[in-house]
Amino acid sequence: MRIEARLAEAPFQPERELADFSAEGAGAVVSFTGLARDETADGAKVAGLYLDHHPRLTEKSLRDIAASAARFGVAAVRIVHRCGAIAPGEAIVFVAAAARHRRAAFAAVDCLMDALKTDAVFWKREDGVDGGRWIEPTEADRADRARWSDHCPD
Amino acid sequence: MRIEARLAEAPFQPERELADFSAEGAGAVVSFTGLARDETADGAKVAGLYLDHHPRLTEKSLRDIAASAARFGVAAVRIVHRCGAIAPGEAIVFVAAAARHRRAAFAAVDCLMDALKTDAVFWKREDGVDGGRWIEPTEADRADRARWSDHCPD
Amino acid sequence: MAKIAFYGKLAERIGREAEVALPPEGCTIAVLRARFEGLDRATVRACVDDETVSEDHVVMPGDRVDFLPPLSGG
Amino acid sequence: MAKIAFYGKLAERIGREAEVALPPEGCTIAVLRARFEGLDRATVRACVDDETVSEDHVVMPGDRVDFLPPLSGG
Repeated sequence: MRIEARLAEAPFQPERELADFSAEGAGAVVSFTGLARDETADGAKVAGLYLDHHPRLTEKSLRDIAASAARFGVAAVRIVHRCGAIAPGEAIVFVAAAARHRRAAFAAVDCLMDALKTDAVFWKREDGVDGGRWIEPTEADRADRARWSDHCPD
Repeated sequence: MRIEARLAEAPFQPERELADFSAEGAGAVVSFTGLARDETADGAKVAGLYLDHHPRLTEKSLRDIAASAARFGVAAVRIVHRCGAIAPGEAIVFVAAAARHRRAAFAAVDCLMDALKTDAVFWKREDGVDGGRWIEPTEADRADRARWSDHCPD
Repeated sequence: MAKIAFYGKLAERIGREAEVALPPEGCTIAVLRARFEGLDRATVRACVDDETVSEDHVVMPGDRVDFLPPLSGG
Repeated sequence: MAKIAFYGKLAERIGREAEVALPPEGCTIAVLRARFEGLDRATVRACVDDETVSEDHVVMPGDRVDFLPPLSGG
Protein backbone atom coordinates (compact mmCIF):
# COMPACT_ATOMS: atom_id res chain seq x y z
CA MET A 1 0.00 0.00 0.00
CA ARG A 2 1.30 3.45 -0.91
CA ILE A 3 0.89 5.90 1.98
CA GLU A 4 1.04 9.67 1.59
CA ALA A 5 0.41 12.01 4.53
CA ARG A 6 1.20 15.70 4.51
CA LEU A 7 0.65 18.70 6.74
CA ALA A 8 -0.14 21.79 4.66
CA GLU A 9 0.79 25.15 6.17
CA ALA A 10 -0.79 27.07 3.29
CA PRO A 11 -4.07 26.64 1.35
CA PHE A 12 -4.14 23.62 -0.96
CA GLN A 13 -6.40 22.63 -3.86
CA PRO A 14 -8.33 19.36 -3.36
CA GLU A 15 -8.71 18.93 -7.13
CA ARG A 16 -4.94 19.00 -7.57
CA GLU A 17 -4.58 16.42 -4.82
CA LEU A 18 -7.07 14.22 -6.67
CA ALA A 19 -5.39 14.80 -10.05
CA ASP A 20 -2.03 13.95 -8.59
CA PHE A 21 -3.20 10.86 -6.68
CA SER A 22 -2.20 7.77 -8.64
CA ALA A 23 -4.76 4.96 -8.45
CA GLU A 24 -1.93 2.42 -8.97
CA GLY A 25 -4.01 0.66 -11.60
CA ALA A 26 -6.96 0.22 -9.21
CA GLY A 27 -10.42 0.97 -10.55
CA ALA A 28 -12.02 2.83 -7.63
CA VAL A 29 -10.95 6.14 -6.10
CA VAL A 30 -12.91 7.74 -3.24
CA SER A 31 -12.07 11.19 -1.92
CA PHE A 32 -13.28 13.28 0.98
CA THR A 33 -12.79 17.04 1.24
CA GLY A 34 -13.61 18.90 4.42
CA LEU A 35 -14.12 22.64 3.94
CA ALA A 36 -14.11 25.36 6.58
CA ARG A 37 -17.67 26.59 7.03
CA ASP A 38 -18.80 30.10 7.88
CA GLU A 39 -20.88 28.95 10.82
CA THR A 40 -20.60 26.59 13.76
CA ALA A 41 -22.76 23.51 14.32
CA ASP A 42 -25.05 25.81 16.37
CA GLY A 43 -25.40 28.32 13.53
CA ALA A 44 -23.13 31.03 15.00
CA LYS A 45 -21.06 32.97 12.45
CA VAL A 46 -17.41 31.97 12.18
CA ALA A 47 -14.74 34.32 10.85
CA GLY A 48 -12.23 31.50 10.56
CA LEU A 49 -10.56 28.50 12.12
CA TYR A 50 -7.16 28.20 13.68
CA LEU A 51 -5.52 24.76 13.89
CA ASP A 52 -2.55 24.65 16.21
CA HIS A 53 -0.17 21.73 15.64
CA HIS A 54 2.90 20.04 17.12
CA PRO A 55 6.13 20.23 15.09
CA ARG A 56 6.50 16.42 14.84
CA LEU A 57 3.59 14.64 16.55
CA THR A 58 0.99 16.11 14.19
CA GLU A 59 2.55 14.83 10.98
CA LYS A 60 3.32 11.52 12.71
CA SER A 61 -0.36 11.18 13.68
CA LEU A 62 -1.35 11.76 10.04
CA ARG A 63 1.08 9.07 8.86
CA ASP A 64 -0.07 6.61 11.54
CA ILE A 65 -3.73 7.19 10.70
CA ALA A 66 -3.04 6.80 6.95
CA ALA A 67 -1.17 3.52 7.61
CA SER A 68 -4.17 2.14 9.52
CA ALA A 69 -6.06 1.91 6.20
CA ALA A 70 -3.99 -1.17 5.31
CA ARG A 71 -6.63 -3.45 6.81
CA PHE A 72 -9.08 -2.39 4.09
CA GLY A 73 -6.89 -3.84 1.37
CA VAL A 74 -6.55 -0.56 -0.51
CA ALA A 75 -3.76 0.13 -3.02
CA ALA A 76 -3.01 3.71 -1.97
CA VAL A 77 -4.12 6.38 0.50
CA ARG A 78 -3.43 10.08 0.75
CA ILE A 79 -4.10 12.48 3.62
CA VAL A 80 -3.48 16.22 3.34
CA HIS A 81 -4.35 18.32 6.39
CA ARG A 82 -4.14 22.08 6.80
CA CYS A 83 -2.83 23.81 9.89
CA GLY A 84 -2.71 27.45 10.92
CA ALA A 85 -5.34 30.07 10.11
CA ILE A 86 -8.04 28.78 7.75
CA ALA A 87 -10.65 31.01 6.15
CA PRO A 88 -14.25 29.87 5.45
CA GLY A 89 -14.40 28.02 2.14
CA GLU A 90 -10.80 26.80 2.33
CA ALA A 91 -10.08 23.08 2.47
CA ILE A 92 -9.16 21.73 5.90
CA VAL A 93 -8.61 18.11 4.95
CA PHE A 94 -8.40 15.90 1.87
CA VAL A 95 -8.42 12.11 2.12
CA ALA A 96 -8.33 9.71 -0.83
CA ALA A 97 -8.11 5.95 -1.20
CA ALA A 98 -7.72 3.80 -4.30
CA ALA A 99 -8.79 0.18 -4.35
CA ARG A 100 -9.73 -2.58 -6.70
CA HIS A 101 -13.23 -2.70 -5.22
CA ARG A 102 -15.22 0.41 -4.48
CA ARG A 103 -16.52 -0.86 -1.14
CA ALA A 104 -12.95 -1.02 0.23
CA ALA A 105 -12.18 2.52 -0.97
CA PHE A 106 -15.37 3.91 0.65
CA ALA A 107 -14.72 2.10 3.94
CA ALA A 108 -11.09 3.26 4.06
CA VAL A 109 -11.87 6.95 3.52
CA ASP A 110 -14.84 6.85 5.90
CA CYS A 111 -12.72 5.21 8.59
CA LEU A 112 -9.74 7.54 8.02
CA MET A 113 -12.01 10.57 8.45
CA ASP A 114 -13.41 9.19 11.71
CA ALA A 115 -9.86 8.54 12.95
CA LEU A 116 -8.67 12.02 11.93
CA LYS A 117 -11.60 13.61 13.76
CA THR A 118 -10.47 12.19 17.09
CA ASP A 119 -6.83 11.08 16.80
CA ALA A 120 -5.14 13.71 14.64
CA VAL A 121 -2.87 15.89 16.77
CA PHE A 122 -4.51 19.29 16.38
CA TRP A 123 -5.99 21.95 18.63
CA LYS A 124 -8.79 23.80 16.94
CA ARG A 125 -10.07 27.28 17.70
CA GLU A 126 -13.21 28.67 16.11
CA ASP A 127 -12.94 32.42 15.76
CA GLY A 128 -16.38 33.99 16.02
CA VAL A 129 -17.59 37.55 16.31
CA ASP A 130 -17.29 37.31 20.10
CA GLY A 131 -13.74 35.90 20.15
CA GLY A 132 -12.20 32.48 19.82
CA ARG A 133 -13.33 29.21 21.31
CA TRP A 134 -11.11 26.12 21.64
CA ILE A 135 -12.85 22.92 20.54
CA GLU A 136 -12.62 19.50 22.15
CA PRO A 137 -13.83 16.23 20.56
CA THR A 138 -17.58 15.74 20.65
CA GLU A 139 -19.38 12.64 21.80
CA ALA A 140 -20.52 12.13 18.19
CA ASP A 141 -16.88 12.05 17.03
CA ARG A 142 -16.05 9.48 19.70
CA ALA A 143 -19.04 7.36 18.67
CA ASP A 144 -18.01 7.49 14.99
CA ARG A 145 -14.50 6.44 15.95
CA ALA A 146 -15.83 3.56 18.05
CA ARG A 147 -17.63 2.17 14.98
CA TRP A 148 -14.25 1.03 13.67
CA SER A 149 -12.32 0.12 16.79
CA ASP A 150 -13.06 -3.57 17.05
CA HIS A 151 -13.50 -4.75 13.51
CA CYS A 152 -14.20 -3.55 10.05
CA PRO A 153 -17.88 -3.85 9.10
CA ASP A 154 -17.18 -4.93 5.53
CA MET B 1 -30.77 19.99 -3.62
CA ARG B 2 -28.78 20.86 -6.75
CA ILE B 3 -28.71 17.96 -9.22
CA GLU B 4 -26.21 17.66 -12.07
CA ALA B 5 -26.13 14.60 -14.32
CA ARG B 6 -24.25 14.44 -17.59
CA LEU B 7 -23.39 11.86 -20.21
CA ALA B 8 -19.84 12.39 -21.51
CA GLU B 9 -19.13 11.20 -25.03
CA ALA B 10 -15.42 12.07 -24.74
CA PRO B 11 -12.84 11.60 -21.96
CA PHE B 12 -13.33 13.87 -18.94
CA GLN B 13 -11.07 14.85 -16.03
CA PRO B 14 -12.38 13.85 -12.57
CA GLU B 15 -10.25 16.56 -10.92
CA ARG B 16 -11.95 19.22 -13.03
CA GLU B 17 -15.34 17.82 -12.07
CA LEU B 18 -14.33 18.09 -8.42
CA ALA B 19 -12.88 21.60 -8.86
CA ASP B 20 -16.05 22.74 -10.57
CA PHE B 21 -18.45 21.11 -8.09
CA SER B 22 -19.76 23.77 -5.74
CA ALA B 23 -20.27 22.54 -2.18
CA GLU B 24 -23.04 25.17 -1.73
CA GLY B 25 -21.52 26.20 1.59
CA ALA B 26 -21.63 22.63 2.91
CA GLY B 27 -18.56 21.37 4.72
CA ALA B 28 -18.26 17.82 3.39
CA VAL B 29 -17.64 16.71 -0.19
CA VAL B 30 -17.27 13.04 -1.12
CA SER B 31 -16.32 11.92 -4.61
CA PHE B 32 -16.06 8.59 -6.34
CA THR B 33 -14.13 8.01 -9.56
CA GLY B 34 -14.38 4.74 -11.45
CA LEU B 35 -11.51 4.10 -13.85
CA ALA B 36 -11.36 1.59 -16.69
CA ARG B 37 -8.96 -1.17 -15.71
CA ASP B 38 -6.68 -3.16 -17.97
CA GLU B 39 -8.00 -6.49 -16.77
CA THR B 40 -11.32 -8.13 -15.96
CA ALA B 41 -12.43 -9.35 -12.53
CA ASP B 42 -10.97 -12.75 -13.55
CA GLY B 43 -7.59 -11.25 -14.43
CA ALA B 44 -7.96 -11.46 -18.23
CA LYS B 45 -6.36 -8.58 -20.18
CA VAL B 46 -8.76 -5.92 -21.44
CA ALA B 47 -7.95 -3.68 -24.40
CA GLY B 48 -10.85 -1.37 -23.61
CA LEU B 49 -14.49 -0.98 -22.74
CA TYR B 50 -17.38 -0.01 -24.94
CA LEU B 51 -20.50 1.47 -23.33
CA ASP B 52 -23.49 1.57 -25.66
CA HIS B 53 -26.24 4.00 -24.64
CA HIS B 54 -29.75 5.09 -25.56
CA PRO B 55 -30.17 8.61 -26.98
CA ARG B 56 -32.60 9.71 -24.23
CA LEU B 57 -33.15 6.92 -21.69
CA THR B 58 -29.50 6.84 -20.62
CA GLU B 59 -29.26 10.48 -19.61
CA LYS B 60 -32.72 10.25 -18.04
CA SER B 61 -31.55 7.30 -15.93
CA LEU B 62 -28.55 9.34 -14.73
CA ARG B 63 -30.84 12.24 -13.75
CA ASP B 64 -33.30 9.92 -11.97
CA ILE B 65 -30.51 8.20 -10.06
CA ALA B 66 -28.97 11.56 -9.08
CA ALA B 67 -32.35 12.80 -7.86
CA SER B 68 -32.73 9.75 -5.61
CA ALA B 69 -29.96 11.15 -3.38
CA ALA B 70 -32.46 13.65 -1.96
CA ARG B 71 -33.34 11.26 0.85
CA PHE B 72 -29.82 11.64 2.26
CA GLY B 73 -30.31 15.34 2.88
CA VAL B 74 -27.36 16.39 0.72
CA ALA B 75 -26.96 19.91 -0.68
CA ALA B 76 -25.73 18.94 -4.15
CA VAL B 77 -24.91 15.88 -6.24
CA ARG B 78 -23.12 15.45 -9.54
CA ILE B 79 -22.94 12.41 -11.81
CA VAL B 80 -20.77 12.34 -14.94
CA HIS B 81 -20.77 9.09 -16.92
CA ARG B 82 -18.78 8.23 -20.03
CA CYS B 83 -20.20 6.36 -23.00
CA GLY B 84 -18.59 4.97 -26.16
CA ALA B 85 -15.10 3.50 -26.38
CA ILE B 86 -13.12 3.86 -23.14
CA ALA B 87 -9.41 3.05 -22.88
CA PRO B 88 -7.83 1.55 -19.72
CA GLY B 89 -6.99 4.33 -17.26
CA GLU B 90 -9.76 6.63 -18.48
CA ALA B 91 -12.52 7.65 -16.10
CA ILE B 92 -15.84 5.85 -16.59
CA VAL B 93 -17.84 7.58 -13.89
CA PHE B 94 -17.54 10.45 -11.42
CA VAL B 95 -20.02 10.94 -8.58
CA ALA B 96 -19.85 13.67 -5.96
CA ALA B 97 -22.10 14.78 -3.13
CA ALA B 98 -21.84 17.77 -0.80
CA ALA B 99 -23.49 17.80 2.58
CA ARG B 100 -23.34 19.51 5.93
CA HIS B 101 -22.43 16.21 7.60
CA ARG B 102 -19.86 13.85 6.16
CA ARG B 103 -21.90 10.73 6.92
CA ALA B 104 -24.68 11.93 4.57
CA ALA B 105 -22.21 12.68 1.78
CA PHE B 106 -20.60 9.23 2.08
CA ALA B 107 -23.96 7.45 2.13
CA ALA B 108 -25.23 9.41 -0.88
CA VAL B 109 -22.21 8.67 -3.10
CA ASP B 110 -22.07 5.02 -2.00
CA CYS B 111 -25.77 4.58 -2.75
CA LEU B 112 -25.58 6.45 -6.08
CA MET B 113 -22.75 4.16 -7.20
CA ASP B 114 -24.74 1.06 -6.29
CA ALA B 115 -27.74 2.44 -8.21
CA LEU B 116 -25.62 3.33 -11.25
CA LYS B 117 -24.13 -0.17 -11.30
CA THR B 118 -27.54 -1.75 -11.85
CA ASP B 119 -29.99 0.93 -13.02
CA ALA B 120 -28.00 3.15 -15.38
CA VAL B 121 -29.09 2.52 -18.97
CA PHE B 122 -25.87 1.19 -20.48
CA TRP B 123 -24.75 -1.92 -22.31
CA LYS B 124 -21.14 -2.71 -21.59
CA ARG B 125 -18.74 -4.73 -23.73
CA GLU B 126 -15.29 -5.72 -22.49
CA ASP B 127 -12.90 -5.96 -25.42
CA GLY B 128 -10.26 -8.57 -24.69
CA VAL B 129 -7.57 -10.17 -26.80
CA ASP B 130 -10.05 -12.84 -27.90
CA GLY B 131 -12.84 -10.44 -28.89
CA GLY B 132 -15.61 -8.59 -27.09
CA ARG B 133 -17.90 -9.86 -24.37
CA TRP B 134 -21.17 -8.16 -23.38
CA ILE B 135 -21.62 -7.84 -19.63
CA GLU B 136 -24.81 -8.30 -17.64
CA PRO B 137 -25.31 -7.24 -14.00
CA THR B 138 -23.71 -9.55 -11.47
CA GLU B 139 -25.38 -10.96 -8.39
CA ALA B 140 -22.99 -8.84 -6.29
CA ASP B 141 -24.27 -5.68 -8.02
CA ARG B 142 -27.85 -6.72 -7.30
CA ALA B 143 -26.99 -7.42 -3.66
CA ASP B 144 -25.31 -4.00 -3.28
CA ARG B 145 -28.36 -2.35 -4.80
CA ALA B 146 -30.68 -4.23 -2.46
CA ARG B 147 -28.84 -2.76 0.53
CA TRP B 148 -30.54 0.55 -0.17
CA SER B 149 -33.92 -0.40 -1.52
CA ASP B 150 -35.97 -0.38 1.66
CA HIS B 151 -34.36 2.19 3.86
CA CYS B 152 -31.18 4.10 4.40
CA PRO B 153 -28.92 2.51 7.00
CA ASP B 154 -27.84 5.81 8.52
CA MET C 1 -42.83 1.21 -42.26
CA ALA C 2 -41.68 1.37 -38.63
CA LYS C 3 -38.19 2.13 -37.38
CA ILE C 4 -36.78 -0.45 -35.00
CA ALA C 5 -33.69 0.36 -32.94
CA PHE C 6 -31.42 -2.09 -31.13
CA TYR C 7 -28.86 -1.62 -28.36
CA GLY C 8 -25.95 -3.47 -26.84
CA LYS C 9 -25.35 -6.96 -28.12
CA LEU C 10 -28.50 -6.76 -30.26
CA ALA C 11 -27.10 -3.72 -32.08
CA GLU C 12 -23.86 -5.56 -32.67
CA ARG C 13 -25.69 -8.52 -34.19
CA ILE C 14 -28.63 -6.89 -36.02
CA GLY C 15 -27.41 -3.31 -36.48
CA ARG C 16 -28.46 -0.10 -34.77
CA GLU C 17 -31.63 0.36 -36.80
CA ALA C 18 -33.88 -1.59 -39.09
CA GLU C 19 -36.92 -0.57 -41.07
CA VAL C 20 -39.86 -2.94 -41.08
CA ALA C 21 -42.84 -2.87 -43.44
CA LEU C 22 -46.13 -2.90 -41.52
CA PRO C 23 -49.74 -3.48 -42.68
CA PRO C 24 -51.92 -0.33 -42.49
CA GLU C 25 -53.57 -1.61 -39.29
CA GLY C 26 -50.14 -2.08 -37.66
CA CYS C 27 -48.98 -5.10 -35.73
CA THR C 28 -48.34 -6.06 -32.13
CA ILE C 29 -44.99 -6.05 -30.37
CA ALA C 30 -45.28 -9.85 -30.18
CA VAL C 31 -45.53 -10.10 -33.97
CA LEU C 32 -42.69 -7.61 -34.43
CA ARG C 33 -40.40 -9.65 -32.16
CA ALA C 34 -40.84 -12.71 -34.35
CA ARG C 35 -39.40 -10.88 -37.33
CA PHE C 36 -35.94 -10.82 -35.71
CA GLU C 37 -33.91 -13.50 -34.10
CA GLY C 38 -33.13 -13.45 -30.40
CA LEU C 39 -35.64 -10.82 -29.21
CA ASP C 40 -36.40 -12.98 -26.20
CA ARG C 41 -39.55 -11.76 -24.52
CA ALA C 42 -38.23 -12.62 -21.03
CA THR C 43 -35.14 -10.45 -21.27
CA VAL C 44 -35.51 -7.99 -24.17
CA ARG C 45 -37.73 -5.01 -23.30
CA ALA C 46 -39.74 -3.15 -25.96
CA CYS C 47 -40.09 0.63 -25.62
CA VAL C 48 -42.21 3.12 -27.56
CA ASP C 49 -41.79 6.83 -26.84
CA ASP C 50 -39.28 5.89 -24.12
CA GLU C 51 -41.86 3.87 -22.18
CA THR C 52 -41.91 0.10 -21.82
CA VAL C 53 -44.86 -1.41 -23.69
CA SER C 54 -46.59 -4.79 -23.38
CA GLU C 55 -46.68 -7.58 -25.94
CA ASP C 56 -50.13 -6.59 -27.24
CA HIS C 57 -49.19 -2.95 -27.83
CA VAL C 58 -49.99 -2.11 -31.47
CA VAL C 59 -47.20 -0.52 -33.49
CA MET C 60 -48.47 1.64 -36.34
CA PRO C 61 -46.66 2.65 -39.52
CA GLY C 62 -44.35 5.59 -38.73
CA ASP C 63 -43.83 4.48 -35.12
CA ARG C 64 -40.44 3.85 -33.62
CA VAL C 65 -39.69 0.89 -31.35
CA ASP C 66 -36.59 0.33 -29.21
CA PHE C 67 -35.56 -3.19 -28.21
CA LEU C 68 -33.41 -3.12 -25.07
CA PRO C 69 -31.45 -6.17 -23.90
CA PRO C 70 -30.66 -6.46 -20.16
CA LEU C 71 -28.74 -3.44 -18.87
CA SER C 72 -25.18 -3.98 -17.79
CA GLY C 73 -25.37 -0.92 -15.58
CA GLY C 74 -22.66 1.71 -15.50
CA MET D 1 17.11 25.26 32.40
CA ALA D 2 14.48 23.21 30.59
CA LYS D 3 12.36 24.30 27.64
CA ILE D 4 8.65 23.84 28.12
CA ALA D 5 6.30 24.04 25.12
CA PHE D 6 2.55 24.53 25.16
CA TYR D 7 -0.12 23.93 22.51
CA GLY D 8 -3.70 24.92 21.79
CA LYS D 9 -5.43 26.91 24.50
CA LEU D 10 -2.39 26.53 26.79
CA ALA D 11 -0.18 28.23 24.18
CA GLU D 12 -2.69 31.04 23.90
CA ARG D 13 -2.68 31.59 27.67
CA ILE D 14 0.94 30.86 28.65
CA GLY D 15 2.78 31.33 25.35
CA ARG D 16 4.34 28.78 23.01
CA GLU D 17 7.46 28.28 25.07
CA ALA D 18 8.78 28.97 28.52
CA GLU D 19 12.18 28.39 30.06
CA VAL D 20 12.28 26.98 33.56
CA ALA D 21 15.26 26.89 35.92
CA LEU D 22 15.86 23.39 37.27
CA PRO D 23 18.07 22.13 40.10
CA PRO D 24 21.06 20.06 38.87
CA GLU D 25 19.31 16.81 39.87
CA GLY D 26 16.25 17.77 37.78
CA CYS D 27 12.64 17.59 38.88
CA THR D 28 9.61 15.42 38.20
CA ILE D 29 6.81 16.19 35.76
CA ALA D 30 4.50 16.55 38.78
CA VAL D 31 6.68 19.31 40.20
CA LEU D 32 6.99 20.99 36.81
CA ARG D 33 3.20 21.07 36.39
CA ALA D 34 2.82 22.99 39.62
CA ARG D 35 4.92 25.86 38.25
CA PHE D 36 2.18 26.77 35.76
CA GLU D 37 -1.49 27.30 36.18
CA GLY D 38 -4.02 24.95 34.60
CA LEU D 39 -1.75 22.01 33.69
CA ASP D 40 -4.44 19.65 34.91
CA ARG D 41 -3.01 16.18 35.31
CA ALA D 42 -6.25 14.51 34.20
CA THR D 43 -6.41 16.24 30.82
CA VAL D 44 -3.00 17.76 29.99
CA ARG D 45 -0.50 15.19 28.75
CA ALA D 46 3.26 15.61 29.25
CA CYS D 47 5.61 14.46 26.47
CA VAL D 48 9.39 14.16 26.35
CA ASP D 49 11.08 13.20 23.08
CA ASP D 50 7.59 12.86 21.55
CA GLU D 51 6.55 10.16 24.02
CA THR D 52 4.02 10.51 26.81
CA VAL D 53 5.73 10.38 30.20
CA SER D 54 4.37 9.66 33.69
CA GLU D 55 4.19 12.05 36.63
CA ASP D 56 7.37 10.70 38.22
CA HIS D 57 9.47 11.08 35.07
CA VAL D 58 12.52 13.18 35.94
CA VAL D 59 13.21 16.17 33.72
CA MET D 60 16.89 17.15 33.61
CA PRO D 61 18.42 20.54 32.73
CA GLY D 62 18.55 20.83 28.92
CA ASP D 63 15.48 18.61 28.42
CA ARG D 64 12.41 19.71 26.52
CA VAL D 65 8.88 18.99 27.70
CA ASP D 66 5.65 19.41 25.73
CA PHE D 67 2.35 19.93 27.55
CA LEU D 68 -0.57 18.87 25.32
CA PRO D 69 -4.17 19.75 26.20
CA PRO D 70 -6.94 17.44 24.88
CA LEU D 71 -6.81 17.11 21.08
CA SER D 72 -9.65 18.62 19.11
CA GLY D 73 -8.95 16.23 16.25
CA GLY D 74 -8.82 17.36 12.63
